[in-house]
Amino acid sequence: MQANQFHSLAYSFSFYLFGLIALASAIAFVTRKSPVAAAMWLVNVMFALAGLYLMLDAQFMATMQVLVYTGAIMVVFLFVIMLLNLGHPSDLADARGKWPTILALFVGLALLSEVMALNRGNTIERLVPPDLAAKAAAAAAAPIAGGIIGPVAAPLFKEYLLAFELTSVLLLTAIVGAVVLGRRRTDAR
Amino acid sequence: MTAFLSSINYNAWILPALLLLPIVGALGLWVHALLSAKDPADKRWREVRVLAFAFFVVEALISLGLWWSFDPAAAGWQAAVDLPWIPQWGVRFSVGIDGIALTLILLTTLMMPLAVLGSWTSIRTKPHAYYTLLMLLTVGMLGVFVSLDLVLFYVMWEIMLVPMYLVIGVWGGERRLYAAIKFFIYTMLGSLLMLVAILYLGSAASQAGGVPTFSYDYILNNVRLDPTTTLWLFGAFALAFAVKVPMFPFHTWLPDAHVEAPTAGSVILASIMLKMGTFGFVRFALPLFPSAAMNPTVRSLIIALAVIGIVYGALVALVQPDFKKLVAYSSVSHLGFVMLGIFALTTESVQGALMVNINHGVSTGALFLLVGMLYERRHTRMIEDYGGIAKVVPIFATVLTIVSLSSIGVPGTNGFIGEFLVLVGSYKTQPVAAVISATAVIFAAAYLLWALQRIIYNKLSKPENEGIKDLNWREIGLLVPILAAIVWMGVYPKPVLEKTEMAARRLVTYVEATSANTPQTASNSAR
Amino acid sequence: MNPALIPEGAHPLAATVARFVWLLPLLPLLGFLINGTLAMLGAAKVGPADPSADHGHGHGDAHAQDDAHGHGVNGHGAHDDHHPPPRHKFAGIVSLIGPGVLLAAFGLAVACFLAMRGVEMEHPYVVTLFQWMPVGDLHLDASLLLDPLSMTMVLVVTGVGMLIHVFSVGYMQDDPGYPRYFAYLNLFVFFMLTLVLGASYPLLFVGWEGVGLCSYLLIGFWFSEKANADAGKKAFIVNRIGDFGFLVAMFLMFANLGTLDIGRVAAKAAELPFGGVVITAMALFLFLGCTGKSAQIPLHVWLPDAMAGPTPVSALIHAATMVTAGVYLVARASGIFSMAPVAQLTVASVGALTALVAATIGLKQWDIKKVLAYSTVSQLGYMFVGVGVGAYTAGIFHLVTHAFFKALLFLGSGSVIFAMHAAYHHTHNHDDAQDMRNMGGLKQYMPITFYLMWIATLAIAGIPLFSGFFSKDEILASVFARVSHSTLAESSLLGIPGSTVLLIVYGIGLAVALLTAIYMTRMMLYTFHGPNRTGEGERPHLTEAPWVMTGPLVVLGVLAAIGGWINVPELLGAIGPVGGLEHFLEPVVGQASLRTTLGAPPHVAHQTELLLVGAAIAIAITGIAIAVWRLKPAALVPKKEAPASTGISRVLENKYFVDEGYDAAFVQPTVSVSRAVLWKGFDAGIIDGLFVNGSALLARAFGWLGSQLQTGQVGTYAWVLLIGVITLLGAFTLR
Amino acid sequence: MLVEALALSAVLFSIGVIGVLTRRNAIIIFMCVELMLNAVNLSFVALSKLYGAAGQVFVVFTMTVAAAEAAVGLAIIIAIFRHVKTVNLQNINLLKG
Repeated sequence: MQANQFHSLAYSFSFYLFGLIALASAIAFVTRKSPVAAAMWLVNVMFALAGLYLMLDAQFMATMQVLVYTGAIMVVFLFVIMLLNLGHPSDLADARGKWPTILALFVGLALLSEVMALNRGNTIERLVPPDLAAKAAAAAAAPIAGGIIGPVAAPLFKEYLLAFELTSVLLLTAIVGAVVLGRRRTDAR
Repeated sequence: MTAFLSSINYNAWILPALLLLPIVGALGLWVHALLSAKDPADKRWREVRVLAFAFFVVEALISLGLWWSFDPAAAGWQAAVDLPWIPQWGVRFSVGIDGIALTLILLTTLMMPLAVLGSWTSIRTKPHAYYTLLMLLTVGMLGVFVSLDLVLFYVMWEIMLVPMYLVIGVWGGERRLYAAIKFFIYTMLGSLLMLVAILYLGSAASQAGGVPTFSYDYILNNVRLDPTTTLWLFGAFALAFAVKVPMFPFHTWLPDAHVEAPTAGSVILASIMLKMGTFGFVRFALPLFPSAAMNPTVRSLIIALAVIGIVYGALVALVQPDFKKLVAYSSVSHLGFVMLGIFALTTESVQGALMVNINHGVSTGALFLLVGMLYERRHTRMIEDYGGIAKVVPIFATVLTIVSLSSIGVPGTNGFIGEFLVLVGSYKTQPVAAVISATAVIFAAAYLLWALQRIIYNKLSKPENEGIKDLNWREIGLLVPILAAIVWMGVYPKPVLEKTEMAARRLVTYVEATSANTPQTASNSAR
Repeated sequence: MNPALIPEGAHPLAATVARFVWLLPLLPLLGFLINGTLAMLGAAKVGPADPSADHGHGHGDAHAQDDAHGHGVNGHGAHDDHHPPPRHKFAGIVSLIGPGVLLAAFGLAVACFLAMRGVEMEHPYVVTLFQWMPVGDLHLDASLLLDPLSMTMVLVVTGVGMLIHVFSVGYMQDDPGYPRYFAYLNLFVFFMLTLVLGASYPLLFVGWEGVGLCSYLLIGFWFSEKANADAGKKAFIVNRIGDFGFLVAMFLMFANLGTLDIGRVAAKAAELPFGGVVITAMALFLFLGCTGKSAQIPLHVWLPDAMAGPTPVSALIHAATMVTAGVYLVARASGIFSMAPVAQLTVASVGALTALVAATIGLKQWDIKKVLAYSTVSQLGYMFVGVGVGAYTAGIFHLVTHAFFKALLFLGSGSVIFAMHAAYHHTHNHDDAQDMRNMGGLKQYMPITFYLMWIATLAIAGIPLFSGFFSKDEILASVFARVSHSTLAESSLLGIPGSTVLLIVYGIGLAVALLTAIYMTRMMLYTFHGPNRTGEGERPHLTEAPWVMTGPLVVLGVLAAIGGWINVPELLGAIGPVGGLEHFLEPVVGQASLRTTLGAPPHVAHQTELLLVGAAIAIAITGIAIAVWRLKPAALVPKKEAPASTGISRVLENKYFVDEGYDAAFVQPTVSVSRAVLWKGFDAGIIDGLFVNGSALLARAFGWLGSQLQTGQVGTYAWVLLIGVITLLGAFTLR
Repeated sequence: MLVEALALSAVLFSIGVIGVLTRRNAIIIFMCVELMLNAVNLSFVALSKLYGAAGQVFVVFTMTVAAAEAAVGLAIIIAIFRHVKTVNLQNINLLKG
């Protein structure tokens, strides 16, 4: 990446900082036994990611990340954990044995190395054609026309309108489904 | 008649109307089902059968006009209609008929009312569903005969399958589920390969012309393929059709399906659905891939299978204890004649094959109707449970004798004309096959007459057979047209023959010419 | 010779009554339709609207019709009621229509014949009714061909047929299936006329199979007896084996000659290489058809069984007309046969062999109809010898005279059986009314029948001046004449020179003449002479049949006596016009005959001929003498007291065990192989079991294996999924 | 920074995978899935700097789907919990046919 002209040291520092927070919180998240603790660590990951989004010029996404993920989804998770009263010790001892964990680590590492390998080498070259990189750099340097929302909103309501509308149907279905599933049946069983 | 038909512009709407009408009829039955939901069950099935019968009579009557509006001397498709359907893929609602399709369409529309009459009193459960399925089946069957677009053809081909599956599976005999699933999977297996071949042809056609198309005519005239591909595509089509025919050794679904199906199902299966296979060979497999079909190895293989089917079907029929199964195996034998006639590829043999097609539809359909009538009275299909019943049911015995004779191919009945033409024509190109097949005249007489003797002749030894009632007026009425057809086509087959002559002759000359040249060429002279 | 060259309207017959020739088959067809309708109306009880309902009732109805068909005069049925049942309600109109249409047809035939006498019949008269099968190169018309040969056959069929119809009015009077019987009989005449008048081989084949069908229906007329139904079926199937040959012959014609028209085939056949493979195969396959229809070895087995039908049927179909169709066919296809001497020798040899075998069997039969049946087979063999050696006129001549005397014999035996049956009926005796051991001394009870049957016997034995003498002698003379100087003598059969074959055939012919005289005399002696073995109670009831039955017998008796006059040999030129039939048939078969005899009429020295005739007469008289001398009717005992025969008699009585042999060699193996190997083994076992259900089983097995992977543990699924992802990604990475 | 963002995304994703594989608590596994979704979102956002805002549009969709999934999934978990009184997946094998 030769885009160092707009990368101040502070920028880089913040970037790595958020990255490290995300990483550390994620590791903490998977290792916590208590669901509540895990959830809190996950919230932390999401906040860090929101910061990264901000730094990647996706301000709208950063907002959404905080609002939707941390604000809505994770709250739901916490509600459910509380609702089911999952603080019980028998539920806490939920990790698998030693060998499965080691194996899982290997699998994760293998996956990681494979993804990295795919990102490296000629794969990334193919992914990022040179002129596109230059164009992107220029675009990034120029002030964004139409504010922050415009570039996201335009394709969303033009090109992807149908998909967007379909997601609304999906949400409706999910709402109905959640209500039906969550309802305590009085008639049957 | 012709003037009247042209004054109402008959040819322009008849084919879509024939396809649409059963759908309307099905909707009508649905409405009736809703309206009569509160009625007692007894009243409902009595009403709905009348409605269905009236509907099929109307369908038959309007289709009859084709007989006069069809011009046997004209070369192209007749009564053709061509509408866009799925423009993105170049699929069109393209229909039209030639002489071969004409005879089969009329066979279909005329057999359907008789099939309904045949199940007049036996279908009492879920009558609306039953008759609706028969109507949808009619759409599929007619659709297959009229389609000039490969995708449309395939859709119709599959539409046909589902109602028959349900008819067997719901209203069938004891082992109906086994038979229905066997029938479905067997036929499906073949037709899926055909779908692949159709898609391949479509893409080849798109490449050749630049626009996506599945048009039969276009593919016939413009698609050139290398010999290996042709062989594979022919194989895919041929398998689908061979299962449907059914050719030996793909025939084992047939006895089960026939035996378990209700009477109307058996009649439709035998009269019409088996003809789809042979029709497919004549319309698609041969003209589209002449070089593959006339490849000496392929051709001898198919002829060998046809001949084996003829003799084998007859021999196996000989020892069946179940009369319905006997008739089913006799179908294998008869359809072998059709295949022999088609692949012997002389004008006489192809004409004969088309004739056998129709004859088998009439005679075997009638045999199944008669078995159904007997079954309704005694609730057994086993030959050994009968004997000597000619005494108590003389009308039935007379009709059964006449129909059996037609099936045997006794001169003066329709059966003779077809078999004779097939054999005489086949001998010119396939002498050995023709001579071996001719032995079937002996076996056919043996199995049918033996069965006939054990059913209607001999001593009336079983007391439970003494109370069998003879045919009633409805049954006599439904058999009379069949008997008339048997005699008419046996004595004066010319009207039928002349309808199919042009198509048969073109097929022969076209396939001969194209297979004699390099495999890739397809002359424009066809159609 | 080529009929196609003469347009229909230009033929001299077109202006005569012969243009109504299409009425000939139409009249019996009309009779069939009317009688058939009456039969249905009489027998039918239309069922209730809902056939499945109300099952199990109606036993009373069933019994009302119980004896509807089982009742006959053949003596096998059990009859409990003393009084004859009331006649069929349509009996009157049926008795009018059944023989009536035949009478009309006969009248028309006679008119046609007279018209034909008046014109030159160089070309056959072909009447095209409509296009039948216009397909490709095959231009088949429904057209009738009237020439002297078919005229002769038409006269025989309608004439003898009419007499037998009249006889049937009496014979079948009490049968509940009376209209059905006449319907079948009319239908038979229709098909027989189609056979003889058909102008193309396929149309001839229509008649050919049609008469077979009627034969099937009439043999099984009393179908409630399994034996009768069996016999009918056997006749049809054996005939179909022959028909297979006929079909193949037609394939050969169409493939090699391009036509199936009788006249064109004859013309084109002459262009094929003489004695070549094609023409020989054609002739041999045609002859296979003939062996089926005319009951020649090896397909002779059905005819004796066919005696299960009513006796007039045996007379009409199984003696006078249908079984002679093979002879007619050979004569009709003389253009083909004369081109293939090997086939001709085969025809003659098979004919001779059949004649001999049947005659020997006839020596030991006890059933009066069986004797006549084997006699028929034997005489048919004679006819084939005639047409086989190219003496078509001789063959046809014997066909005509045989029709007279054999119809007479059968009707006579029918009259005997009728009387026997009536007698047994009165006394409730269930003995066999057809067994000669139960007869004896009937001449005093039925003198008319007795005298007439002796006339026929003398005719068939070949006693001079009776009809059989002329025809039989002509056949033997023709064989002898062709031993030298003919195409037959020059060719060979299975390595044996043709002249030797012909000499053997001639020898067999003489032997058969001797045997014929013996067994016919035996039949007459046992039936009419000696003491009566019927039984005390029955004897008073034995009477001559009514006039409606004896009338036709008398007419046939006259014909059997003087029928030979239609073709008197030169030798006896003094007693009538020489070679009448010969001249009449000359346009049809003359050319073919001459081809066999190398262009010159056969010639035998006068001296030799006299010698041959003398020998034949001597043999006939010897035969009768031997029979009278050796057989002792008085020593016979009734059937139920007769001991089982042994040795050669047993073999002959059981017809050389041919039926049993065929059953063991063909029928049983076919059925058991079809059942055990083809159906149970191959169809249900291999195709359906192994392939169809086997593949279904395989799919199910895989499905079961797959289902074992489903532990229900989501964690396991996640593991499997991820390992899959890693593998896939690895494949991408390591590529 | 693109490469670093992508790398982080990969690492987070792998951590999510390890979580799914090692944990048995249905809710935590669910949360691991959410983590994986977030990792993917990060890739989308990072790459949207190169390819334009379409990537962010996809993130919107992902979030929507994640929300829907959370709603339905948690509802299912509650429903199951009512039956078997546990969220430990080892004790749940309703999927076994």
